[in-house]
Amino acid sequence: MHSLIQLSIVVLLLPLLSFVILIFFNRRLPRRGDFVGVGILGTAFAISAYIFWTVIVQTYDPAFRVAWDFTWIDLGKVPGIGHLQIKMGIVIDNLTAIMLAMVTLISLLVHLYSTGYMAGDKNYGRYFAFLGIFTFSMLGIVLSDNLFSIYIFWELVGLSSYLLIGFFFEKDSAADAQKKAFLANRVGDIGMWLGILILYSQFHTFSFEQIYANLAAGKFAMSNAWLTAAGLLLFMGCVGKSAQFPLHIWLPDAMEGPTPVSALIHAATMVAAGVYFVARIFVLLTPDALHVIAFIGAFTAFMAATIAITQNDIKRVLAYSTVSQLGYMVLGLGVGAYSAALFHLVTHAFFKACLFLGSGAIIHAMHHEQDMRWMGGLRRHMPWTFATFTLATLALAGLPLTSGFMSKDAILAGAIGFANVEGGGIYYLIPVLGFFSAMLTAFYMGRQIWLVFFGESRTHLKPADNHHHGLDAHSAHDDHHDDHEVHEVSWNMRAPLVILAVLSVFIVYSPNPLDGAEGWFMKMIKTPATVVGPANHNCTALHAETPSPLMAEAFPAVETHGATDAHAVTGGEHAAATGEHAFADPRQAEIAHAAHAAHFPAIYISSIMVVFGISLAGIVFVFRIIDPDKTAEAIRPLYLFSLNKWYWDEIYQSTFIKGSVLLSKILSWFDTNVIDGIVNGVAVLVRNLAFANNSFDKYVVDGLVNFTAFSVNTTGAVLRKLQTGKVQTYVALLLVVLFGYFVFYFTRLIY
Amino acid sequence: MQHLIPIGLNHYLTISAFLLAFGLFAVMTRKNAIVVLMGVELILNAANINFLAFSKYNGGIGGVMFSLFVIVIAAAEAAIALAIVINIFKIFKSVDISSVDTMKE
Amino acid sequence: MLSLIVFLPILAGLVILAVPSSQKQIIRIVSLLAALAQGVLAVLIWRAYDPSLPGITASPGGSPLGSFQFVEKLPWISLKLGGFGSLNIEYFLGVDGISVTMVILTALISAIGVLSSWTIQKQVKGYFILYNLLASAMMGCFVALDFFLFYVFWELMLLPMYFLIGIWGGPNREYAAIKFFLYTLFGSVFMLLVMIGLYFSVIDPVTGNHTFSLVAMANQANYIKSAILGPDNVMWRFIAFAVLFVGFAIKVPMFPFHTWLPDAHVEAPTPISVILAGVLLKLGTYGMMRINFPLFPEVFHASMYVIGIFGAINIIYGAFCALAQQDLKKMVAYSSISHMGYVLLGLAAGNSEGMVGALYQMFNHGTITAMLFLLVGVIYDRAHTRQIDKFGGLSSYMPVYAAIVTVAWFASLGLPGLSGFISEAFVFVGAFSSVTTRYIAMVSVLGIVFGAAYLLWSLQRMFLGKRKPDAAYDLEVGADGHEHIHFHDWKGKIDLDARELTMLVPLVVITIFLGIYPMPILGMITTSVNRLVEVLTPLAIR
Amino acid sequence: MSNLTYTLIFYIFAAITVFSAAFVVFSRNVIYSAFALLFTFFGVAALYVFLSADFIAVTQVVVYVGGILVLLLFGVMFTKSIMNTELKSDVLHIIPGTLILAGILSALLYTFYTTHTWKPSEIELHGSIVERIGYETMSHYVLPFEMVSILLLAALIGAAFLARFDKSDNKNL
Repeated sequence: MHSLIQLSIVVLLLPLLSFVILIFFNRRLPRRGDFVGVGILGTAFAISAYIFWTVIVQTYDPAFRVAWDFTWIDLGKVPGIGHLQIKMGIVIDNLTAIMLAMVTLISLLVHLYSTGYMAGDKNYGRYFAFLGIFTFSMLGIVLSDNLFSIYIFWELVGLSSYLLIGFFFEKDSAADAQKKAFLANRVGDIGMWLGILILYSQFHTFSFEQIYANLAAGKFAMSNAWLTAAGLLLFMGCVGKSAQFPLHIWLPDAMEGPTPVSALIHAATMVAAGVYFVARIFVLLTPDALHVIAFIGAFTAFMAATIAITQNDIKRVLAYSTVSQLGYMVLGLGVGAYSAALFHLVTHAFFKACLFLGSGAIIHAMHHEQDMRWMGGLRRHMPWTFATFTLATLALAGLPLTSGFMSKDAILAGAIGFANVEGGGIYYLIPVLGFFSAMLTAFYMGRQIWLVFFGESRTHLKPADNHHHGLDAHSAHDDHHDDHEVHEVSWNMRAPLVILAVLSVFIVYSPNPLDGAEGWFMKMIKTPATVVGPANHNCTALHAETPSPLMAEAFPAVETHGATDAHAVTGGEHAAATGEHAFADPRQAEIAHAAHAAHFPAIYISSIMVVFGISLAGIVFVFRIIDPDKTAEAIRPLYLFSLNKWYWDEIYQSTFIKGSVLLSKILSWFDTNVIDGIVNGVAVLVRNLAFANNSFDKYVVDGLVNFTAFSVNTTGAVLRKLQTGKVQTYVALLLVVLFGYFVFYFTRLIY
Repeated sequence: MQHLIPIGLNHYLTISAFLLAFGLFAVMTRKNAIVVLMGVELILNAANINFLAFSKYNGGIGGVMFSLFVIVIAAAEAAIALAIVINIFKIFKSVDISSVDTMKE
Repeated sequence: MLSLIVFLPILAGLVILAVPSSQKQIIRIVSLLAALAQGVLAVLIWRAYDPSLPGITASPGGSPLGSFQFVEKLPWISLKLGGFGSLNIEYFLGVDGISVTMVILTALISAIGVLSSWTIQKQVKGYFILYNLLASAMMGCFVALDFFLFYVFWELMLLPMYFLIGIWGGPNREYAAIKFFLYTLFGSVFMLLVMIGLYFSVIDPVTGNHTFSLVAMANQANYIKSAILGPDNVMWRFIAFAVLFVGFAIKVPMFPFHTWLPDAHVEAPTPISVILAGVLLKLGTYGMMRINFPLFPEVFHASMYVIGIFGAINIIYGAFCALAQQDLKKMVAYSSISHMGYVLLGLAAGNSEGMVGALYQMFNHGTITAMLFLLVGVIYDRAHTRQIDKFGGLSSYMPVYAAIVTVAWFASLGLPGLSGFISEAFVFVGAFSSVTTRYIAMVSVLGIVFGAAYLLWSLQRMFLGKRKPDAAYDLEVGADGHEHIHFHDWKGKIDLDARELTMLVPLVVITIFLGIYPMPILGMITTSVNRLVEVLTPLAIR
Repeated sequence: MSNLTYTLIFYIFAAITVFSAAFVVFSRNVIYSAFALLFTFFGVAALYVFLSADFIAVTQVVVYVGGILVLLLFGVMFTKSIMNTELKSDVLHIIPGTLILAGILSALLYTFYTTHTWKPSEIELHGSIVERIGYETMSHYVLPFEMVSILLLAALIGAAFLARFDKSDNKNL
């Protein structure tokens, strides 16, 4: 076993250990055991950092990959298949190493932050336990080398999300939100599960490596539509977990959880798992599937951004912004900007975590006030928070010199390239929606900054009846609640903000603030060669309509590669290690070229859009040149449409949820009345038959019986005389019979 | 007369038939329970004679053994029967079994 | 060994017979000891079981007993029936991978059932005698390899169950008991007919006589070609399969023969519900795997699609019905129906993955549903109601109970890391891999969502939020300033007491352990299931 | 012993047996019946000797004469006072009884004398068989033997129990 594997197993199991210790012993430990959680995560992060250092910094090889597996379930010699084993395993490549470090770092920071934010909660210890199981599951997703274990950890992540969203379970809204989140995720999961089943039914393995090897070798026996379906169904898992349209509805509601949880789970890691998963299965996505993915991503990005501009709850704005940014990543993957999407995943994780933790600090300082309309002027009271929040906001909006700029720009460039390659038309909708969303992002983030930190405090404007206090920690504080006592938060909440803000600066990722491709990240994460499409001769038909001169060159080379070498997947990466892009799939190569060409246009357009967005927000909300309320009134239908989140919740409520409940009632009625009715009806029928039978019995059969009884009675009256009760009479009778027998016997003997 | 001279199986059987018939008659007709018991003993003796006779003329020992057991069981039967008779006497103040007819109704 | 494990409870029942009925504690302890001894024997069997032997039927050229283990075979009844020839019934016990898991499950659930019966106060002696009789009969069913013997045990099970529901049940117990009785009797009458038909169609290769041995019956070479259920008689074989299937399906219970189950569960006392859901339902699917399918493989192969559809209906229909229930126990009962649908679906797949999943699901459903019913019993003991609406916010007041409920509920909805997931996953893997049931599997997957829906909804209504105004309990502020819960006329501990924990914790541990590392059970069953799949696959395809 | 003497002695004993048995049955006096029974038993015992079953004969004398008869006499004396004139035993069904007696006797005798299919074996029992009885009892017949002994024991205890002289009964007397 490679030493990195050993280390990664330790990293994986450490949070589980934290969970086990805290769930059972938190009440017996001092400080309810929060130091256990923080300490264990610190250790895990240290080890992850070492892994990161070894893999990324020391090895610096895009094709780096170590793997290890063990037999988990042995099904023996299965008829028709042969020896069937289900293996679990760990794979470490560059992406894993980066994700590992990112997840443990954010988790560590959130643990640390929570020691301040959650202090005094009655279930304080359990909170850290839940964070532990979440981190464990998330690391499991990151490290898995097969679909089955990813699915397992996927659901476990859903569970921990369920537990953490409903952490304040006494609030009905929290209980509703946790259920909604779990169910929405489940809907996504069944799609993912079906996708897994399609692949398994063909290859009888769950392992990525073997599935890809088999696909590359053209062993997929079903039609290509099934392969596209498999890709899309697997993508459904991502739709659920990464809150893509149409399953995005759970994420904003999930803000009912404690704010650090929102930072960890619903901004940085869990929702990114969907994107991570799509990246893992990227190579088996057919072009058709990728198109669908790209459109869903673009639509999600746009829709969420439009909703975010009208929300008043500070966390909800961030939640919709998360949905929107996740849409970007999915869009990126869909258009083939693989490394850009993952780059955005990482950068977004840091600055969005920073934003959420910052908003947590604000909420904490404002005594659980979440409505931005009643905030304002906080920059003077909370300078650290203000600084870090602003930096992260700029990164999210995508201003140059930030990490977000580089990653978003790379995605948009990819989108333009993609549209160019696909031949325009409707495909230009994708980059257009992307740029428009970028502008909206800048606008609503600008609005948030202006509303929260600038101007004067508007606490007093809040209508008295609108007071709503969460069941968050410190409800005792509300008694001596003073509006002017807004303080900067303590060090253990401030430190994470600073660290995350620093990680939002361009220099961490790339020396060139305008081009992420020059940084270590983009160099280490290369688009893997697809195993479907032209590389797979079964699938050539798919690409008959998009012939390319490059295809002819690439095709034979890869075919031999794929057929003989199980590592066909990494074939392209080996080539890439030499310094040049060498895409196995010509289409990918084309898009990469086009994206490269579109790099500078993208920069210009997006910068303009962002600056325009932020300025517009300033014009509207600070200088009030345009009155926001009047504008809203002027476009009221649109405003309401956005404020009510495009009415998705209502639509789902009235169709799926009401429909299900109604159907359940109908079926239950059917069960008790029809099916049981039939059963009881049969019983009644049988009973009536029995009654009919009974009357027959009474008059016909009973008549006979009575007659018999009568004759027996008469005979009995005669015979009764013989019943003297004297033994000897009986003996005499017995002997008479014996004698009779003798006589009978002898007469027979004689004649 | 040639029937009578060499003593054969039939002689014994005849005797046993007489004993059986007398025994049955006693059982059937006598009112005194003790005499009824005597009749039973006669029947048992008749059976024993048959056992031994067949045993002798068949060369087997089974009949002998069986008669031995019959004697033992007869002894047991006599003891129990007499005990019952004494009980009947206690209850009905009589050993007249024709008065013991509570089974009638 | 097997005789001992089968008849131990009856022995305990005899001992109880001699104990005066006032000595309730002794009666309970005797039962518990018997159950524990049974458990020890089950563990011994588990340890001594050789997982490399397949069982199911005699392999060509192998021992006529097949590779069954712990075999006990004695002539039992041999009747000369004049013109009908002779009736040879054997006392034939043995286990293979399919039954050994069920033996372990039965021993486990029996022991837990005894513990759960501790609260029974009415006619304790009679109760435990019947209970032990039931335990013996269940165990006997799983180890019997002679069809007649199986049938005897099967019928023997019916009677104590009838009385246990009919005497110790809830307000509507007579109706439920009679319904249960008639339904299952209806099934078993047909089984009897088929059994006799099979008897006259099968020849024991060793003795040349007709035989009831399931090992001989599972080998198609032993059939008389022209007999009533011989291979030539296609139509009768089809009818026999269908009739037998209905007989077992009633026990499963399969839609539309399921309506006895909710009634029986709602009326039955907690331990009987546990036994009913934990073991009895498994007998239906066990019977299919042991008798119905291997005896008529070609008919099975032709009807896989239909069985799969019924499985899917069970899954989804059960889930929807569960969603609509107000009575918690009824909801769990319908969830049982839904989960047994997975077993049917897995069996219908007809491949190793599906069958392994089905068998493993049988085991897991046994442990998980037992847990669910125990938990329902816990709250019913305290609050004397099971209406979901009468609770709310229990998490705050009964944290340990809530924690175990959460584990059980999530196990039931198939959360990875808990045993139910692996079996459901395998069922789907198998069903999807089989071309016949592929589309059925795609529809059935919806059951995962609806399963989660009704479980989470009930969890939310009972445990989350705050106390409802019309809840079945009151809140009191205790000496320590915290709010405490108070049930009317409940003197015991509010949260789980030691006895309840003793019942639940082993099940929780088993559920978690088997969810993480399923091989202790799967290792035993795979060889047998692979053999079964071989037997079931028609020669043409094989 | 000559053949004739042998025959004569047999007939004497046969006569004693049959006539005393008849006396047992037909006598009205119970005491007489009892004493006649004594002779019957002796006669039967003698016949046993003729049948080479000397051991059985001795047993017959010991058990019947020494045991059962004494018991019967006890019974007579318990239930009737000796001096009582009611020692006479009444009869019942005398006519059907006589008819049946005659019928059965004639039927049996008819059977014996008309049946020619008796097949006496070549081997007859000769001499003393005490030793064989001993062997057989302890080998072949050990189980019946034991069972009979248990039965006897049980019967004796039972008889003693049944006939015990209760104080309550005493008062009633």
